[in-house]
Amino acid sequence: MKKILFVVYQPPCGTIWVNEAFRTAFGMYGEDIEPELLFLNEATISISQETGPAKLGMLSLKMVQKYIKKYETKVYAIKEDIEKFCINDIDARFGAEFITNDQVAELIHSKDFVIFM
Amino acid sequence: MAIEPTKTIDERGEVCPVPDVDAKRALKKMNAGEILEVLIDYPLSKERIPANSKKDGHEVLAIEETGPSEWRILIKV
Amino acid sequence: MKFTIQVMVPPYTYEDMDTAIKIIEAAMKRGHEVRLFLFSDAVLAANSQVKPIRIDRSIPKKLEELAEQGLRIEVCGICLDYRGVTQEMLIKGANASGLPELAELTMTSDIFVNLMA
Amino acid sequence: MVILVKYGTDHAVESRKIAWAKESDTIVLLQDGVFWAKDDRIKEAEAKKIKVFAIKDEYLSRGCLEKDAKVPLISYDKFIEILEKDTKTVG
Repeated sequence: MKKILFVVYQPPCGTIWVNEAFRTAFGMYGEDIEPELLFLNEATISISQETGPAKLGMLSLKMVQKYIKKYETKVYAIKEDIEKFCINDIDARFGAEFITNDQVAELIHSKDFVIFM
Repeated sequence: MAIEPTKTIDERGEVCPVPDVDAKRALKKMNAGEILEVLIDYPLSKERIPANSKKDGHEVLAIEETGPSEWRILIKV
Repeated sequence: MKFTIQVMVPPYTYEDMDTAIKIIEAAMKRGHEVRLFLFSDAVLAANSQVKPIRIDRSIPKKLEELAEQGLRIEVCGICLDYRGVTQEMLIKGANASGLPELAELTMTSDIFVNLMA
Repeated sequence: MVILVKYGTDHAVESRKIAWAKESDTIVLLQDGVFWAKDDRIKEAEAKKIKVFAIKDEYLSRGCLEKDAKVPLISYDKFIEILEKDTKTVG
């Protein structure tokens, strides 16, 4: 079993990386790999209910939520980043666990490969 | 002779990597001799699901075009 | 050992493909089995139609040479579709595949070098 | 773990990656990441017993002088050697 953490840091509006990080993570379920995903910096706004790339005519973010549930993908967000971007309306469908910035070091070091996207 | 699948997964509307991952996961849970039917409309999966199934030691019984850009793949575990 | 290198940003615009080539060459020289996964805009590096000016390096040609020396090149198929690159346009030695193949490469890699987007 | 840093000293993600590094980790600076090799903040990583290296060609190509480097400058060959010894990566 390999443990992989995908870290996505760019916003879901205007860049493809949030969608692509999830898609890459889901692909890992065909193998004996445990993928997890961490929202960092601007990517954290993904978990706000109001955030909607579809409002700009871009690919919706909501499509990944179906698979998070289906594959039971673990998602993390950092408390300090949630506060920084003033996110008050958390979309529970991401099932995100909130960790502090200090806890990220431990999370990273528990993995075989950490992939920033 | 019509082949009777043991299990069917309908992956129409799904794109990479979902049809491939679901087919692989379904095959893992099945017993030897059982047949999986996979319905897809994502063209690249039409090539990849049979190729990867063979690699995993399964037998690809059929790849049928069931409609415009729609396929049915039958795999024997 | 088995190495996999993942690149996500476009060749020529950024340095990642050049970095990847240097890592590939150094790893192959040390006797390692090396695989390259081209994701997102990086798929353009495997387009045989790319025509740099004469004084510049040809990244697709270089990849073709490395493939002849044993480099395995997998290219994200959906990413090719999004950029109008057909399978026929790919350089020799590059395969249009996708995230299930990336998962296989990840699973079978001793070392995964990701060049973050 | 081997942590790759490819963006410069103002990049928000790279400074966090460096801060999350732990004792016995190795940081390899490449591309614009080589600017960290001249930055005093990289000394904090070394104080935490983190090994830091910069790719020599990329450092010199950006007009940086060898005498200003606060960390050892290495070749790609040496970089592969580092990966052979510590196969867990952050990139």
